[in-house]
Amino acid sequence: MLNLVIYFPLLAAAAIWLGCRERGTLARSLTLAVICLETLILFGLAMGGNTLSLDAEWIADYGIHYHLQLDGLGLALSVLSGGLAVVAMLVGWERIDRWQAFGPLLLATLSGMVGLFAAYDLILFYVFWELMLIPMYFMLAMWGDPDSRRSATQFMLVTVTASLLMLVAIILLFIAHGVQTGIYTFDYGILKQTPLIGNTLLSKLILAGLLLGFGVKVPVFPLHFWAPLAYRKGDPSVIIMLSGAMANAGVYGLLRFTMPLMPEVTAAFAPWGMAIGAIGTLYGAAQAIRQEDLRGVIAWSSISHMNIAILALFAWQAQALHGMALQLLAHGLSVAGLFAIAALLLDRKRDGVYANVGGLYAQMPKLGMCFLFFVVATVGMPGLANFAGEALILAGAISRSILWGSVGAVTILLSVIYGVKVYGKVMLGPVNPRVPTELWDLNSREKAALTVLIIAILVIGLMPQLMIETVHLPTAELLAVNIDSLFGGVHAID
Amino acid sequence: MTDALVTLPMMHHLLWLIPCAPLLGALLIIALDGLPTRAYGVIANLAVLVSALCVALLWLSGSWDMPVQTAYEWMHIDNWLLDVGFRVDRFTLVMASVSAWVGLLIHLFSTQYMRHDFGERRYFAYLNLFVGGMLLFITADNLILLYAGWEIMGLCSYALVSHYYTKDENVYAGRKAFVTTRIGDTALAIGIFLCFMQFQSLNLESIFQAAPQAPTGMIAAICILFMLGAFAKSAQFPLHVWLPDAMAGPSTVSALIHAATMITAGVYLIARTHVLFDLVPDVRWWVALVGAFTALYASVSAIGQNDIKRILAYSTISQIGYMFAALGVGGYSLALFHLAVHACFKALMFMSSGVIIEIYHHDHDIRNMGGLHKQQKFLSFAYLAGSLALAALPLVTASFYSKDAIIAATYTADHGAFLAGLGLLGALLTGVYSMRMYFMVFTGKARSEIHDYKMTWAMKLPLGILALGSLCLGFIQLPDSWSFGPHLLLPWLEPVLTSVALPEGHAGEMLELLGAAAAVIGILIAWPLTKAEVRSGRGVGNIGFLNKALYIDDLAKVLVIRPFLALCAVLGSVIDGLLLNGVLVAGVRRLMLNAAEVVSRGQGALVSRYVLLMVLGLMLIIGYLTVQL
Amino acid sequence: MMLWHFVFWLSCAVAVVCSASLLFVRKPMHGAVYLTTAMCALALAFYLLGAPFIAMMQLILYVGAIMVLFVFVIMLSPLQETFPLQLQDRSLWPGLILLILMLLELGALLFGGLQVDPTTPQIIDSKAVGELLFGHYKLAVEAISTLLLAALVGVMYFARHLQRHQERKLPEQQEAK
Amino acid sequence: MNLLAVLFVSFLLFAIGLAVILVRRQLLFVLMGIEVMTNGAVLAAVAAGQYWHSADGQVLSLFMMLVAGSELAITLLLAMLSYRYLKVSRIDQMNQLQDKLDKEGQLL
Repeated sequence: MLNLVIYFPLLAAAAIWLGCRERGTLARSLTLAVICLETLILFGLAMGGNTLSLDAEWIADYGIHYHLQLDGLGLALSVLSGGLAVVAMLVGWERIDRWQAFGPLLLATLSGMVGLFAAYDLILFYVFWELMLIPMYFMLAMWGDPDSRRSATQFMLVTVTASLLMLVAIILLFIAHGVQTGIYTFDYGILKQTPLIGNTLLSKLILAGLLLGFGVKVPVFPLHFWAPLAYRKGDPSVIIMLSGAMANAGVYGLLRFTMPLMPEVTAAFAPWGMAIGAIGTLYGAAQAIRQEDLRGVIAWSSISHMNIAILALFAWQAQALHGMALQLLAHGLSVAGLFAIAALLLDRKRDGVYANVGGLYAQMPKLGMCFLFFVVATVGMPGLANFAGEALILAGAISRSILWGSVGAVTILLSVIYGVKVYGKVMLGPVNPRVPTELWDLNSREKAALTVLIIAILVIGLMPQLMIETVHLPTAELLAVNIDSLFGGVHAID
Repeated sequence: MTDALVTLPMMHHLLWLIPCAPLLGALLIIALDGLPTRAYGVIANLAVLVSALCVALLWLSGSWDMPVQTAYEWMHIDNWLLDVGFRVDRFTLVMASVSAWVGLLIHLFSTQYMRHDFGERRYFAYLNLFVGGMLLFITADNLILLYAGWEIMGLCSYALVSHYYTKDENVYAGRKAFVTTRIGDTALAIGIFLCFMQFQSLNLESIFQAAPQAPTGMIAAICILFMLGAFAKSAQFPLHVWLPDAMAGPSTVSALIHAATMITAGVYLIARTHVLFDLVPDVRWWVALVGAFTALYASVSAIGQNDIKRILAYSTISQIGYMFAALGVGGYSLALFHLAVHACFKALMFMSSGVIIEIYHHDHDIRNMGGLHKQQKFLSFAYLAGSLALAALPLVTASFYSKDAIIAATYTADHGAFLAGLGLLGALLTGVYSMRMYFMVFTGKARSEIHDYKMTWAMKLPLGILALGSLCLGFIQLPDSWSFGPHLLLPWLEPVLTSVALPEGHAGEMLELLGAAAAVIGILIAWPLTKAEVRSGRGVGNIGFLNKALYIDDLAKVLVIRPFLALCAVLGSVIDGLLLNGVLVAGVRRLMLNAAEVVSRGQGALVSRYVLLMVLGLMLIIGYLTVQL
Repeated sequence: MMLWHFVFWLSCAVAVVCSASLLFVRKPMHGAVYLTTAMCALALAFYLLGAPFIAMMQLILYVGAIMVLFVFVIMLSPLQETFPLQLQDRSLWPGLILLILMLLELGALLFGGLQVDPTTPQIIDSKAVGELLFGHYKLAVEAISTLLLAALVGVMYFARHLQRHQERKLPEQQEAK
Repeated sequence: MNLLAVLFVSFLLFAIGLAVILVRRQLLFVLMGIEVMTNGAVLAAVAAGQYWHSADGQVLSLFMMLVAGSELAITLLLAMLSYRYLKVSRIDQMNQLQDKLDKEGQLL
């Protein structure tokens, strides 16, 4: 079953690529069918609530296992990825050309993501990580604004560099663990049993490598420089996947591979990590306020929200970690909603630059309401998904460090500034004379895409307990790494 | 008191309907597409009616001692035990009644007032959501749910203030309202998280029980944060700047914001968490100071306004200031009393002002009005009732009983004379501006064309009820020092909200007299003032200092907003522009290019050079072998 | 034995001298002739070393196939220019100097410290070679044969290119006329 | 037989071939130089094989010849094509694949 959910999209991608050379519409329908099926299967598994696992020797000489384990957290994130892929397809239905190429790439990325969330071996994780990234480059470069090539190349260079650093860190970890215990293995299950002891230079290097490798993807505050450009220039459908689903992989990696594998050094870093998360959150929000176009605002808001997750991660505390899981889902949904709005505006030949929009609500009230809904979700309105995540994160973070938790909480204020500003500039105000008068409101396909997101956001927001229970087991397992004893340093810097 | 007129044990299970009926109403209005426009108004009215009836049932059944209902578990992680739960006590019940019933009247009024207006469906959805948010806020039994209601109100204020969204300034006003109150929300949120950190619980009851054992510093921090939250929501100095601008929305929205919901939420918040505030009287004193100062400041500003709605806005700020003054000296029930009274006359005045503005063809300037009394008798009397209540005319209006008690109560606090002085001065000015407004609008000759406006029963009924309330609500609680008359409210609230000791004997009588005198003098000043203004065409409204409300708003723009935006810009250009993209990205790029150039020149596609290098390599290898062997 | 030494070293000398003359000849055709001579001389040397099979192969493959190819190409190539040696080209010197240095090192390496017993050459006939070839090295033989096949395909591909080029050229020339 | 002397001859051949490549930069001469080098290597292989009384040397040299043959078949044809298409006969003129960067770092 596990192999099926991982490789089904990949095989389908190959089949579609080979089978639909010239038939774009067929490829589009098939891709949608495959993604829907995959998402439904994943959703069914998630509802089942069991942890799937599979363990086999792979490359015995180096202790590399073919070890897969998909638990509640991984399943939730996988379902999110699948759902976002559906939304990305629906909002790009007419705009994206050459589906015979786009569909397989999307499927391959999806396959990589599901595999990554399931991988229980570091090398396997790395393989899926790359499988996820490389199709993304092509999607970024070949679709999107005319000048998206450059940003895509930058994305590729940065992420590849980062993932190489990550690979080096993984190998160093392998060696360090081997030296410490005598067991040379990449298997996460085994590594987890005997975490790396001590705050040595080597473990610091490993942590740095992992932080850089995963942090770029998140993107963590000073490593975010590639993101605004890529988010702004790429096709919104692609960006839905990139920002909504793929960014989660970075946080997921940090969650899995830092604290549990080397608690001491990570705990020593944790105050700094919280500081980075809090400052990054504010910085992202402050930059979002400055932007002059819709996609720029969304990009920065996404950066801001992902940094809250980093704040939670390094707080390493029950509420914060559960909140982080919720936040990943909520951020994925809400940012996907915003980018979907951007995509729909792009379908109507509006690029979202403030000078070219304004007063669109008069023509498109339904789109406006959906837009407002996503903005409101993004700013953390109680009852919607993001609030559940943010409240838990901030409560947890404040319990751990009053200073950084409070600094992070200022995002409550800043997010609303950019949120209502962008909504007002795009949708409200006097009708911009440059806006053509024959814009159509949502059609049924667009409604379907947005409704999926809205319902998901509402359900998670009103009944977060469902999600909390789904992710509770893995989170509790992670929290078994008790760092309270290691956490002396945090209060010291308050 | 506990004898129930109607026994309804089911009431405990219907608590959820109080906030949820309007919320569901809003949802229905959004979800149901294609109904005739009137139907949305009906749905909205019915939804609020349901919760108003629920509140009434609570009264009738006499179940005001802590019915608690837990709907479902919202989030539960370790000790973060968060239910969607509702709780009602005596104090909550009063507040919920005000919100629900005044809200209902405003809804009823809106069905006529907003007829053929623009975006009716949207308007009613938000209106319902607004009332729902407020009731959620009131009935919540834990801090997060309370915060949820609080935030929903913020959103609705944004949406409703910028209801006429085609004008940039309206959109800006909505944004300003949302953002400014959000400053307070942030403080409140941090306060809530601190509460959680300290008490490991979010439930109000358990927090109140554990509070006395908590360290004072922490309680003080939490109280300060809550206080900031309340100040922003209730538009207290200096976070009041959003309220005058928020007049951009329809008048009924202003009525709702000022009377029944959002503005009063701050007062309710502090009263609700009074257990914490009682522990730190020093912090609480600051509440009183800010309240009293705001009361005076806003009255001064109100005098200088010409826009009828802005006058009302400043009057609200001022009246809420009195409530905060009461809260700050521990007179929670007094604040609640004044809140209820204020809700009546303020809703009345705002709704009437909406009609007035329609009549004068959307001109807000009172200098262009006048002479309306002859055309609209009913409106004139209703408005007069409201104005007199605002001015607190002794004996006959309700706010005489509520406001003067507050002024008297402030006298007992530290530096009480100063606080009471601020309050008395404010009361004097209140009389001036409130009656100036009435005289300018209704008396004299018409200074511009008066349109016909026919008020139907759906408009007259709410106005009538509210006018009656403005005049008579005070009779349920005559001053303590009076041996006769009913004393219903404060003793009844005593179990929940401790009342404050009023000054005894001489000082008390003095204050009472002074308060009454201030109101009367204010009203008396207003008449000649208005006469002079009408005659000369120039009056207090032309004093720029007053008209701009002491330039606080512009000051905020210069001191806060611009520096903040500049900071954002500087941070962005330094960190992203210079460091990351300038140094890092461009630097790496430069490095790579240079390296590529060097390497590229090195290879140059010259076969002979490759051979040369090969020979060199061979030579080195052989040389190595030679040395080794 | 004396005769063996004489003939062997003579053939070696011929090979070296003929190869060295490649450095100086002007016409490619002359170079090809010198190279053929050198290869024949080497074939003789192989024979004398006791490897008759390789000696024959040297004749068949090198002289019979490769050199014929060379000659074909020289004859087919359109430009019949001569290429004099240009020693005055400065860029040649570093290479030559390095080469001489390398030779010196080689000399030092070979005659410096190595002690190798002289042996008399024994004949290892084609049978032994064949057994080894199709026994131990059979995989390598397969690889080589694949390589040859690839070369064959490659050559055919390029040759078609050549043909098409000529065909394209012909009409142009006719038009020019 | 003195192995070292034979090896020296083979090295000499190799060096001469290298010298030809270095000095004569015409394609045909370069190819001839390569052949000389290969021959030197073949000689070394045969001599070493004979010294150890093993047929491996001969097998190796046979392989070398075959490889040299196939290599030459292709390169000669390429040489001919380069005469025809590029009109060059000197290897240092054959630098069409050289990297040329403009100021912005893009390949021209």
